[in-house]
Amino acid sequence: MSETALLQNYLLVGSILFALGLTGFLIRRNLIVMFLCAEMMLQGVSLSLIAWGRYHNDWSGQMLVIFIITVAACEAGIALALVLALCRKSGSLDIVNWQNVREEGRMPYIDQEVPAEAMESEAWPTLTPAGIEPATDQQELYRSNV
Amino acid sequence: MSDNLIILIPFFPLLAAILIAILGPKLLKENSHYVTVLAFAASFVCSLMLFFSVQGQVVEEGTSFESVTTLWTWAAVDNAMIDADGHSVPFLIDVTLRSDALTSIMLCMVTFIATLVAIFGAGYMHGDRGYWRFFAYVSLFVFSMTMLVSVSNFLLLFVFWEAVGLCSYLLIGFWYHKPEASAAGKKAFLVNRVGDFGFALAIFLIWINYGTLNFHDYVVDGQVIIPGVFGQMRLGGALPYVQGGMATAICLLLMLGACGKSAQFPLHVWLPDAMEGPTPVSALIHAATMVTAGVYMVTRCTPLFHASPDAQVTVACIGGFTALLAGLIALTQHDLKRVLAYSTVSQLGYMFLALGTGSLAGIVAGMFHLFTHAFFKALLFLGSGSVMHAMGNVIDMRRFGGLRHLMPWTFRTFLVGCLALAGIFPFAGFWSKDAILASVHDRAYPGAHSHDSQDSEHDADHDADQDADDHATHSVALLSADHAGSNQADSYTNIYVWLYRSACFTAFLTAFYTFRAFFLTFYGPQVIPDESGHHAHESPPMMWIPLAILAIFAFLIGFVSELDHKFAHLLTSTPSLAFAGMHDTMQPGGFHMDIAISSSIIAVLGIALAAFLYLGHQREVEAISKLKLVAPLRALSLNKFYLDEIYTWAVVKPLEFLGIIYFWLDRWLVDGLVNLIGKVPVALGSGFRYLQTGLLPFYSLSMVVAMLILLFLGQVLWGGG
Amino acid sequence: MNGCWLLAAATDSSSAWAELGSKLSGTEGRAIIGWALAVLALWLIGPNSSLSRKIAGAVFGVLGLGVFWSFVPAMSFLPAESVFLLLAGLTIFSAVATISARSPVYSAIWFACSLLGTAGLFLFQGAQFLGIATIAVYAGAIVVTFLFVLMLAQPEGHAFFDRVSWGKSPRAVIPVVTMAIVSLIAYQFGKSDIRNHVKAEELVNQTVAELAGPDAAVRKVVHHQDGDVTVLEVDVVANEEALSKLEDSKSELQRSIGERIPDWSKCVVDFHAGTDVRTADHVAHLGGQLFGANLIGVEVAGCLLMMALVGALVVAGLDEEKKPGATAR
Amino acid sequence: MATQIDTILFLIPEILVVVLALWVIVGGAFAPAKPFWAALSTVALIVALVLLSGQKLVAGDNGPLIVDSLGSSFRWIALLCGIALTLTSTGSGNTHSYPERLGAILFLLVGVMIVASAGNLVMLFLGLELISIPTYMLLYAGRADKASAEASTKYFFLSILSSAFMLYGFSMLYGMTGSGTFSEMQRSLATDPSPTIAGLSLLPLSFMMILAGLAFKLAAFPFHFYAPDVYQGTSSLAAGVLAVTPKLAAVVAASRLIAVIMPSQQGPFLWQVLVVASVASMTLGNVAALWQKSTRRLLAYSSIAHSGYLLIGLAAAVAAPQGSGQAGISAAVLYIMVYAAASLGVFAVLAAVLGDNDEMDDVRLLAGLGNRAPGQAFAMAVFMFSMSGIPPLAGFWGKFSLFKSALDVAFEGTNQIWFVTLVIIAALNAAIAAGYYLRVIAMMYFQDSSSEAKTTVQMGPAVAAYLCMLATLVCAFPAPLMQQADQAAAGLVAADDTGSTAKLVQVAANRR
Repeated sequence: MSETALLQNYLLVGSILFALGLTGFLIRRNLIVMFLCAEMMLQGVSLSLIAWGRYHNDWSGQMLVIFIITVAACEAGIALALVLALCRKSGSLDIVNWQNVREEGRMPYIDQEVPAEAMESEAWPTLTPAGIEPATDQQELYRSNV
Repeated sequence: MSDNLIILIPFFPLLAAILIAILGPKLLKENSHYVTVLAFAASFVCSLMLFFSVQGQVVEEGTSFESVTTLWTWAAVDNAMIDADGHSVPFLIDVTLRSDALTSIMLCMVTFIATLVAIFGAGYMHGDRGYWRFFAYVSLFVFSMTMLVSVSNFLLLFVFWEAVGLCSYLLIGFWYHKPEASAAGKKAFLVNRVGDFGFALAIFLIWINYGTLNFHDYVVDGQVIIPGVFGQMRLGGALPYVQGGMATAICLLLMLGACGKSAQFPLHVWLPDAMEGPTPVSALIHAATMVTAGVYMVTRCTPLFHASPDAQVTVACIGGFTALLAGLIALTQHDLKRVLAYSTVSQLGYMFLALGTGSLAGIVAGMFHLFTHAFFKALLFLGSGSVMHAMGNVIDMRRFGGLRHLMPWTFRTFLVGCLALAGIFPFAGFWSKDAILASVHDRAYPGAHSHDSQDSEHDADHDADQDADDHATHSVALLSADHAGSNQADSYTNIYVWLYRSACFTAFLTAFYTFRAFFLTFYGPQVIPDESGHHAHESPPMMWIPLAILAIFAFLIGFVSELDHKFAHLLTSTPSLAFAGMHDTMQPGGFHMDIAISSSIIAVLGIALAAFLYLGHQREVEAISKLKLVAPLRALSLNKFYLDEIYTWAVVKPLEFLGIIYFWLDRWLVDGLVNLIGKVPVALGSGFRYLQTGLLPFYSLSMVVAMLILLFLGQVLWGGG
Repeated sequence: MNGCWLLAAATDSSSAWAELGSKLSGTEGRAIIGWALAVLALWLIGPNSSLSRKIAGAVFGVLGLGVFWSFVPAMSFLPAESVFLLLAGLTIFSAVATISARSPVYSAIWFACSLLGTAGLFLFQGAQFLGIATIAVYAGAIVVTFLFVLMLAQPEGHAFFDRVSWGKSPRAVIPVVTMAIVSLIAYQFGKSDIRNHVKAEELVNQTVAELAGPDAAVRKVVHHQDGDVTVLEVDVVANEEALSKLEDSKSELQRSIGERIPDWSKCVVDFHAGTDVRTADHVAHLGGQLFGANLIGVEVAGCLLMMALVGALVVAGLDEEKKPGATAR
Repeated sequence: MATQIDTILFLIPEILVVVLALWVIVGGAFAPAKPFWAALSTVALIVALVLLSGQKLVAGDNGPLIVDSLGSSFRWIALLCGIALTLTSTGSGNTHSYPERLGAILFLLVGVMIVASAGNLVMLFLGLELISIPTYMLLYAGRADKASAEASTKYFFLSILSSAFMLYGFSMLYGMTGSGTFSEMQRSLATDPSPTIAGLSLLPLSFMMILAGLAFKLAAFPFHFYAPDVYQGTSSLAAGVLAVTPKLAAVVAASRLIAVIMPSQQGPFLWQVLVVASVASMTLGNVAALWQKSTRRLLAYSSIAHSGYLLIGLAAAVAAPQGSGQAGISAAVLYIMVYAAASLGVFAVLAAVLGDNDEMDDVRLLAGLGNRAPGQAFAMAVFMFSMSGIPPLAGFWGKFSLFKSALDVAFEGTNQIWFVTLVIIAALNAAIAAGYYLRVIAMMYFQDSSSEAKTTVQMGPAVAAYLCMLATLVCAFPAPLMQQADQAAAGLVAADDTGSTAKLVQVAANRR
């Protein structure tokens, strides 16, 4: 199989992965999804590096990918802690919550219209109740999901 | 010996500044002035010794003399630039001081005035909260100024140029609790920065074109390694000066720097505001130190300007226009210090006009005026300070008057200063102003003087004898230069004719406004403002004795210097003035009897008009105009009134009107432009601020978009890659 | 320019259409079409789109991918090609699903799928260790941890901000920007000498396969122009015998290349003996590289992990200690 | 090929600092006494400096490291900055998690030192990450309130985005050259005009992407957006860290990657982009700073402007003909030294004066500082004057040599209009910058503070500020510094025929 053809195919996949990750990073608002999209960009980079390494018959590409994975793990650790801290402070994972430090006099971005929840018409099976209905434990209902 | 002297002169003020800064707040306090005065006096003595040593050397060695003292290497890079021949030129900045005629004259003047101002200041500032701070600043200021005139490198010149600006900022804003004072300090600093920007660019252009920033040749083992900008190799004609557009660009940028520091149109706006500082500071800034820096720099760079007639005529025009403008504005001012401030601007314009003639006579005249002006302007400012001191810091001329009996010493010395400024024979101002007018006249009517004036013919012969050998050696260069220059020069002659006329008119204005201020202050009924309390009195001897000394000098210095053209001969021994291309414009100090007489008449006319309008009559005008409304009787008064009115409407009002127009032009157009320059960045900033939304995805999108746009520009538009 | 073109279209529509066709099938045209299709697809496949829009988006996406793939040569060996296409398709589909899934939990799971695809692609390239490491580290550790955090932070599973972007314009602008990068890179592959190169490489491959059979494999082909002569340097992993056989058939190969590729009518082929990283002891070599030449890098990575650990502890732990009363929710 | 004992010996200062960092982090858990750990770190950093100065720079096979005077200069600067930062750290931010923060600073210094001597892409990448990861934590930990959480978030996400870009650029550069080692990359690009796959010209894209990563570290246009928000939201110490250390790394990495490896093939594209970025950065930074009321935000904009200045040097180095690009790099090195001293000093003064009240950073809080804390106010004034480039202070020399290098390029060839415009705009910018620097000085000296209460000056940051002031004042005599920068750059760019002029300067030195 032609090495050049292989290389070009891989580079194309890599660039698409990189661009999709970038798209997600820019479009999405969920902190965790943004981070995953950044990781996807790194995957695109890794694919091109591997392809080039194979093409050049050289180890540096793979070395760099190994270290990219390591660094990604480090960043994931920090991101995890940071996301938790942010979530505790603002109550949600929305990045738009974090625009308080900005140029004086500049209006913040506020969602003009919040889309309605797309309700799926869910048809749950109904069963005829048998026996005595158990007493609901109020404490259980309102307990934290954590 | 001159090596040590040139180091000692700036050293004393620096030492004083450091001593006062360290010991001032705790130890010296009210005695700080001793240190400063002693240091300045020592500096002055050294300057005098240097002066005589230079003079001796000049006599001994012939026409051109310089001596360069190197202290240490400040900045050095091995391979700073590759020149046209492929040799790499090292970048080397030594801290070097030079002693030549120009420097020694400037040093004497600066240190002398500074000494007297310091003595005066000790009396004036007595009891001020920041007494020691004042003297520390003044010492630093004088140190910077002495260094400015004695360094031998453009970069160092720039450094002390900035240092002088900084000190002036500190001194003008000395009473920083007054909002006007701190605003004025800021204004001075910022306007100066605009000029400095030009100067900095000029320095870079010089570096690019000449490969060095040194004035002198860099010599190792008797061999010239890096020829300096004003070194013997270039002055002697062995290496060319850059000509054409580049020369003009350098000179105009230098001129921008000089405009900032020497308060020339359109950067003169800071100087009148700088009156907010203590009066001794005004005297120091206006007479001896800061404003003279621009004139000094242009004089020092004469060879550069010589290479560009366009730049010279620009200098002359700026100078002439500033002189006229400031003179007209000064007519209508009520504030005594402001009148003097505008007169300083006007006189500086005169100096630039002279420098702009491009002839040796003109340059000598300009420097000569700088020299004499320092004495009488210091005198006038200190005099006004003395008045201010007595009047409880009131300086508005409408609120006091008739002080001649109250303050006899101030009155007498002030009169001397006024006469000198107006240019009355034989006061100092007369000689220098006449020299300027003569040089402009020569430039405007080339060849006229040899027919008109026997006297000047005689002088020219006299000079020719002394410089016979020079003429012989350079006669060929002289002829060719003359020939080449004549075509160029002719096209500008008309401009110089108009400049000459405007200069004559300015002379009239000078005499008029000077004496208007004088009469308003010292004549008429005695009026004393409330602020002075009941003890308005003559200033203490510590203040009037410097005035008296300055008055003596203002009276004598012009005459003494002009005697036998001593000043001119000494000054022309400065290397940058005594070079081959300059000798075609020799014959310095041509004394023109006709011009002298006509200018004297003009000055006397101005004084007479001022006397006529302001010596007593003025109040009558008001009184009569009031009477006319109430009871239109008293024919005698009425007649007088008509006469006055005619004079008023025919002469004073148009002039006042013109003055007002110029004042408003100044206030709105020029200040407005300057403010506009200040506002553009601010407006731009608000645009950029708009992008800082605080929204992270927006930031990242902007980053990516901008990156791709840059890539696109680079790939498609600039066709790179 | 455009106006002229429109005028021509009005007067002589058939030739104008032909011109348009040739323009669009040219390299620039295809790059732009692919770009536009991809942008359209991403615009349609938003988290909040209806099913019909998503399907339309998927169609456009496939068309766009097809256009992009027209820039790169198809690979010759069919089964391998299909495996590659399968893995690439899985990766790209999962990636699109990641950025367009409405629920972040689904996003994370799709991301894990995309990682599986990537790992497969790594394996396909012969990078076994990295394939496994990707699955172990990413899919096994990172994604699972994030799923855990997601459950912790957003237990209800969906929130309005997962369905909208920050305003209307970004959804239209961002795909334009990002797909430009893909289009730019794909466009680079459309250059004539790369096409020629690939053609020549196929010929070389064929020749080697015919002559030496399974004994030899072409490692790498590089070409450069020497005046008007094209020099092809071929690295072959082969024994002495096969190499000499190849040397003998060189002139015929050169002739056939010259015939097939008009630009390269003068052509010189040089065979060199090459090596291959994809040996049996691949992982051993990798380890040797990692702990030999890159030992310092490993140490630095150790520091990095240490710092990340401490940093995560500090960032996560600070708040609670500062305000002991506050609970997690 | 395997790592040799020489390489380990070469890394002794780094190893010392890493050990120190671990000690601080682990030991700090048991005895969290600020002064002790700060003193220990300072002493250890000085020891590392001594060790570093004892090293002989022997070129040779040093594995993934480059041993040259550029690297060693930056290691010096990193350690010196480390001393200032360590001292500053005692005053800024709350006492909580102090040992961890100190350890983070030390790790970050190691990162800078690794970048300074990195010889391949792997080391460069790891070094840059070793700077970033402690920074994420430092940005958050000093204050741990909403603002600092926001600052940390912004920096974190934009930083991973930019490092993804940089890595993509690395991958393309690697592909184009076929090697991950700088020296071989340079050789490959210089000798082979059509590298590997003919005509696949990914180099411009690669350059832009690498620039994205490095310019983000520099906070240069168009990657500057985070800077104002992040500086404002974090503590003085973290802002000081952010203002200096990533820039140091970016300058040295850019000198190695962009100025040396890239320029041979790329025509005018590279330096044109750099010139545009430079002009935009300094103009934007300066004009936006005129509006600011928050001190740290103002300083952020000022740091953007300074990045613009640094880019002048890089642009000049790239645009200069082959082998003569050292003037630009030397100027950039000089500038970053001078900038680091002033910038660290400013933040040290802020830390000394404000203490752990990091959320208060209105410029008006500095009013009357001239009376309340005269020493600190004077130091601040010196830094402000230096940054605005008033001669003869250090900042002036930095600007001077940058302008000189740009003008040299301008008058050497066909690029005249670009570089002359660049210098004019830069000079105008210096005038604009004076406006806001002067405002701070005026605020300190010419305005009375609202409260007459005497400010308590924090000991550690105050000492740091004085040290930085000393450095700034000493740099007013820049000859040795210039020589050092020149030497550093000369090691990087192979300059031809330097003998004659070196001799000349030698003669001149001997004469005195």
